[in-house]
Amino acid sequence: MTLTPTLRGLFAASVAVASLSGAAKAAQPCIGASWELTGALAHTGLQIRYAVEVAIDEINAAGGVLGEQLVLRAYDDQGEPARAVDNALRIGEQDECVVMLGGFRTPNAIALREPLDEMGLPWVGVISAGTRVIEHETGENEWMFRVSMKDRWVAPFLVEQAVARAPSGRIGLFYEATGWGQGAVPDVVAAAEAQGVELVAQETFNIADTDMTAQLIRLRDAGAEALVFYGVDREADAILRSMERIDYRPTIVSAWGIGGQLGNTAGALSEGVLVAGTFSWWGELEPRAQAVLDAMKERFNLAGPQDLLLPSGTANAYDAVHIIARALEIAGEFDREKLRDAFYEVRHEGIVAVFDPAFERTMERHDAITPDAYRLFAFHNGVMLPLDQTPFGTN
Amino acid sequence: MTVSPRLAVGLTLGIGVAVLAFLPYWSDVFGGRFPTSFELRIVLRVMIMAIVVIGLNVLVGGAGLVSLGHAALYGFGAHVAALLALRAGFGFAPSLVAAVLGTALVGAALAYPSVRVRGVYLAVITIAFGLVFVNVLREWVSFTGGASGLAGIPRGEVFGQRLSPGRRDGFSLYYVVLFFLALAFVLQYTLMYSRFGRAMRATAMSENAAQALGVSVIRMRTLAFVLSASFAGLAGALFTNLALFVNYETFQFTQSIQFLLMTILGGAGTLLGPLVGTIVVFFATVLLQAFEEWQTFAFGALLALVLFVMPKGIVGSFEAWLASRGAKQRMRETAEWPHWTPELNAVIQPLENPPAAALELRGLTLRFGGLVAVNKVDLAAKPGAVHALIGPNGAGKSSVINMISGFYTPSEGSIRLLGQDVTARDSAAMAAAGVARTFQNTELFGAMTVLENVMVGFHTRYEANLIQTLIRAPRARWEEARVRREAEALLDFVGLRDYADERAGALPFGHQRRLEIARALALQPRLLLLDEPAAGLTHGEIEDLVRLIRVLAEKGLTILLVEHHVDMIMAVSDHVTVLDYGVVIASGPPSEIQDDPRVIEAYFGHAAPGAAARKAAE
Amino acid sequence: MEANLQYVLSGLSIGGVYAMVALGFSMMWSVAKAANFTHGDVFMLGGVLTVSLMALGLPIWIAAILAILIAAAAGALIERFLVRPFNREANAIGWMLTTIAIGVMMESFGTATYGPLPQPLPSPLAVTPLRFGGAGVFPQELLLPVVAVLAMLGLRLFQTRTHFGRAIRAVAANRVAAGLMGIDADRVTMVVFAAAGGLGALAGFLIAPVIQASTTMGLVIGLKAFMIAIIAGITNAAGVVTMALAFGVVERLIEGYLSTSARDAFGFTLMILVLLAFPQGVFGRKEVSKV
Amino acid sequence: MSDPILSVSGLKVSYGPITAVAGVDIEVGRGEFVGVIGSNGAGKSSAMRAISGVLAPAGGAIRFDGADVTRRKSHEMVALGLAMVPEGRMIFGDQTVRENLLLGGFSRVMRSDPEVEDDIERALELFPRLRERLGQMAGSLSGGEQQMLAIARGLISRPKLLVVDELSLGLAPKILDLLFPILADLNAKGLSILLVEQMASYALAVTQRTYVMENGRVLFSGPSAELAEDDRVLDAYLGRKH
Repeated sequence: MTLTPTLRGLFAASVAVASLSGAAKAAQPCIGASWELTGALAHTGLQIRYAVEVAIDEINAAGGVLGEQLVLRAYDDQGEPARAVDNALRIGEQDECVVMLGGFRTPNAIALREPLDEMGLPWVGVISAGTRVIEHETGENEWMFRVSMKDRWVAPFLVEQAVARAPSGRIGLFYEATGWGQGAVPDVVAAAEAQGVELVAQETFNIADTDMTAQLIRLRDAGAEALVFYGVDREADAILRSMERIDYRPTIVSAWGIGGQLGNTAGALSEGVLVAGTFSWWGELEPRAQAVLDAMKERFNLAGPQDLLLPSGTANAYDAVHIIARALEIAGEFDREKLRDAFYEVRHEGIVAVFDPAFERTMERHDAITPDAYRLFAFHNGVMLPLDQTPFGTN
Repeated sequence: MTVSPRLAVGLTLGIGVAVLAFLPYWSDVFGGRFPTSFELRIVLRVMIMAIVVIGLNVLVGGAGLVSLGHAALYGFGAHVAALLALRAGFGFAPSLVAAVLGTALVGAALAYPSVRVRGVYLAVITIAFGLVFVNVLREWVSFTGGASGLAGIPRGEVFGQRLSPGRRDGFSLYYVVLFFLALAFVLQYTLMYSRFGRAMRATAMSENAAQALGVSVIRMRTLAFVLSASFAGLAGALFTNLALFVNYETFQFTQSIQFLLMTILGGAGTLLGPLVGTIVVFFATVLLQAFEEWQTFAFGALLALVLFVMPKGIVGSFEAWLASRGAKQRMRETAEWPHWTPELNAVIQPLENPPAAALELRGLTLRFGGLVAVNKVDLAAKPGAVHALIGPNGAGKSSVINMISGFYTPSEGSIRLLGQDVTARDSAAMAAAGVARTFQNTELFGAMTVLENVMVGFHTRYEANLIQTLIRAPRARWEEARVRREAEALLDFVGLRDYADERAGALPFGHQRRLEIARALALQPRLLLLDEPAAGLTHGEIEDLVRLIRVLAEKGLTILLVEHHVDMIMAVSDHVTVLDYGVVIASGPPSEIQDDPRVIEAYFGHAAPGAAARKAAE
Repeated sequence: MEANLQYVLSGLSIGGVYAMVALGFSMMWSVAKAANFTHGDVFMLGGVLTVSLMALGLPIWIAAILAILIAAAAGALIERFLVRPFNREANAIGWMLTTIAIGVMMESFGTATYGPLPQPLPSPLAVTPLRFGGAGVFPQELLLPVVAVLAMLGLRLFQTRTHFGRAIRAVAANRVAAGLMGIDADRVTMVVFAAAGGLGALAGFLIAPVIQASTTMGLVIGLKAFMIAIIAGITNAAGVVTMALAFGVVERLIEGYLSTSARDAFGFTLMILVLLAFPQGVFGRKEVSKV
Repeated sequence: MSDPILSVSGLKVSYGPITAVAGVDIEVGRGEFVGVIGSNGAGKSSAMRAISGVLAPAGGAIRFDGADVTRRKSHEMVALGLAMVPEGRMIFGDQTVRENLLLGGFSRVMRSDPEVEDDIERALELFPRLRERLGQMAGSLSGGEQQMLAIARGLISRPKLLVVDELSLGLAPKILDLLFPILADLNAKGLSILLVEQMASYALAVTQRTYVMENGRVLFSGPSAELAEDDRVLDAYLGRKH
């Protein structure tokens, strides 16, 4: 074929030119973000932004980082991985931000692996808890960090808490059919096995389903007394109503997907639902956290904790921005590679946990929050409180 | 003025490929940072989507079928490529080919429903298909990774180069995608402006007329679905190589809507529409990010606005505007007709050994439920004769024509054509056997040109296959040129040569009738059925029509004529059969029929007025 | 046994929602031969507007009635400005996309103002469930299939017993002939769209206490209801309601015996197969093609 | 005619590029019975559809009962007093005979006009066969009965002018012998009628004046009695040169 040499030449040329223009440039003092601002999960992006902006305001008010004011460049990915990648490139190549924050969905984070590697752009997740976001099958993760929970660590925690509340020790798994829910299954199964616990049934539900009675009947018939739950407020509400229909009341021990909205919609039915997380804005707060809450209320016209539907996510995001700022100071310039290396040096006392250091060089410890900072929260009188402020036990 | 499609495609291709090929090197020439990997990725994404939309345009704009599940076909290709690369270690080229072929097969399966249902029913089936596909992807975790998707897909290689999308490692993927986009664009042109594309568009505009010209509607729909799916599969495989991660979320219902929107917004059925539509819609979604939580609203508003203002799409409206200007600029000349030219000897050839009867009906009967529309009709038409079939409204004339042309299946009786039994064949088979027809309410392919209309009539006489046609092999070119010559000769014959590139739907009515006859003649028929050809014509036009029919009969063509204009029947026919209430009430030469009291009664009512009664008595 | 009873109860409940929305599609299709894809969003208005109006301090009944009236007005406006101008043309894709576009606008307007999260709509009938052995259902849920069947019967009575109802049937059968009777077919069509909108909003209002009122609640239900109407034979109201209730139960049975998460895959495949077996819908009448 | 009930001048009707009616003048006097005859495709029905508001004319003017009604819709024309018995009858097959009759007086019934029942009674007297079928679905009627119903239905709106389009379509002569005299009778009682008919002999026998149409134009017109003796009519039908 006569075309072949021509194409070969063209390719070779393109590679040559590309390597010429590949020289590193200083990044801008901006924090990029790709999360959902429209659609059914729009509140996830919008609410995390509250915490991020408040943190950035604090830092800028104190003189910024390395004498520069930080700016936020947030884009909507509509929950679609390909758009998240579009946004990452926009942040990395057009805006030339020094770092990027992640959003709600695990698949969107997984889709970013390659592009982040190619751009050499540090990424910090603040919600999506999928294990594979940080622990890549390749065994290598240079650029992705997280200040949130990790499903592989959450699972043993949830199983342990559920078993403690099931007199017979028989527990069930009930999860949403999404990347997050499905991704958690192996972790939960492994955790149950490790703890010698019988997982009597596994059931799934679809996003936006409104009637889970059939699954609950099967869980009941299997004898599950406590349920490890992966899902979010809307479906949890449907499940509580379905439980009410058939008068079946196992204890629900949920991963962090449930936020404050459940108390609003399910009312009394939410009483006693347990949720794992890193933080709650309800109840008595330490002074620094109270100040953050006040700042968010002030700036975004919030009524109070009831408007913060992702309590852990917002708190994580707040800490993440501060960790980034510290790391930049350590790096000494707006350089992505130096920022990444500085992440391993950062020590910071956040509102969620004490990060000492924030990250370590093992892939496993690209997660800043370790299981000892995981907490259980419980719904009581329609609000989600730290467990020890409720009648449902202590952490 | 009108731009020829060939020129438009050539220009777009030349300029487009040059600009896009140069784009990555923009900053090397002009300095600055443009384009960053972000901008290049956006261009890549637009190019990939444009390939899907070109495919969808073949389906929607070509075959007139709506698919609201195209994202699933795109996703199918993406997943085939991803799974083969990830699990079977396939390289770029083999996984791409497998994705195209696999998706084409799915397309063939999807075509099946279109045979039975269409319109909104077909749309529902394609919606359901898309939803099932997404559901399966999400739930078959062990195979597709579920919502976590397939990650870590290895980069493919072409000519030993890793396919890279951006600055860091070169632009090889960019050029590969550009190549395939250009290919898809060219194939769209060679398809749409080939006999297959014409036949496809013909089935969309009038199933009946297409069938009557021997074009199998089922085959054309299947072809359209298969090709459309192939494009989607190709784009899917390219997307996989760009994203290196696939999960179902990219291929959901909203994406199908967006593809359809791109198609309609650009202008369904136009060559440039898919490109324009994809660019506009995609950039709109990027630019509308400025509206933050209002962006979806802004998108909907933009969409509604464009659909209101430009229902034909951007390119379609522009073309219509160009055409409207063109119409004012040039007056076309209607030539005298019929105009016999020597070229026509190749098209209309006399029979060598004509049998005694060209058409023979025996006891032909048609029942609809309890109603007998045609009752034991016998009729024999001699070769080269003009045989008229007349009768009052509702007498069953059209039913007879519809049975002979295969649109209705006779309840009883037989139809013999040139001595061969052809009873109960379908319309395309009747066309193949040599029966051509026109329709009472002219069924032209309105959005096609006059010349294209006639060329559809030649569909069954081509020999070049699909591949030869798409790559414009010499044989296909030669054949196309021959058909064009013969079609032009036919237009000459009916005096419409000067209108060849005019839209058929824009012709004055009389010209539409002539065109329909020319198109029917393109089949090289042995029997021509004319269903009320004079309805709506002026006196002068009817006289011309009479001459045309006589010329055709002299050339040995048998003609069965259904007509109300009795003066015309008397002038043109050799034999007249009169139907009333589905029964033959008289049959004979026109002069006899004219004074037959039964005929007068059938037309006038039994209380014949004085004049008629007197005539009858004479 | 308990589980089977539960499947039927739950199925009838969701089937009732499908039925009311599908009935609206059927009504609109009958008079205008048009599929109005904003209908799912009009359904959403019933729930979301009631909650919003209650937040302004209106009592629930006033809020619900206002929401239904607003939805009816929306239905009428959609007919006047989206369906009527496009219906004159053969280009069916155009208005299909236009109604989809307006649907997108309605939903995103709601999401931007009302918020993306579901809000509760309290109802005394959604507090204490009725229990049948181990199965159970809220009275509110049983209301849905009952109202759907009543709506269908009411519609039939209205169409056979009242003069205006007969005019609706006349318009559905033959617009030209209806015009020659002195019936303003456009106005009748508009009234039917308004009624369908009101009915959809009523369904949204009735189901909201069970599923919470959210701006995204209309998308899937609207799409499914439309598909159900099509496979039932969209002009046959009784057939549409029957199919909707049956489909609701079938969905639950699929969840019970085959797979919860692959419910839609099975359900939609079933729809495709049914439509292939009955191209005009199960209860639909065959249209005779003309040459 | 000093004050015609209907006066059509220069009427044009086209379907896209196809011209069906190319400039037609027709007049119907008050109380007059006028026929329009011509072979199929002559444009008669298209003209009637324009007059009754089913189609918008492409040109020309229509005056009815002293007012310009050129672009009025069909339901407005009914309100003004023009009723049409359409070609092909167009009865509502899935409604009963009685319901069809009520629909004929749609706006009167909506106003609860008490005299509607009387009018229905009168229509049933005119067509006793309909009385026997009153509760039956109209779709189950024979062709002739359907045509009776279509006429009866047209009368319920109390029209000033009744337009009848192709009365004879698909009907046996026996039925026509029954129907035409009824029209004549209605006219005798004062109703203006415009009858479009292919079966010229019937039309010429009952009407007072007739227009002969061909190719979208009026060829000639005159008193029906004269035209009945005029060879040109039959020639126009049978294609004999004159």
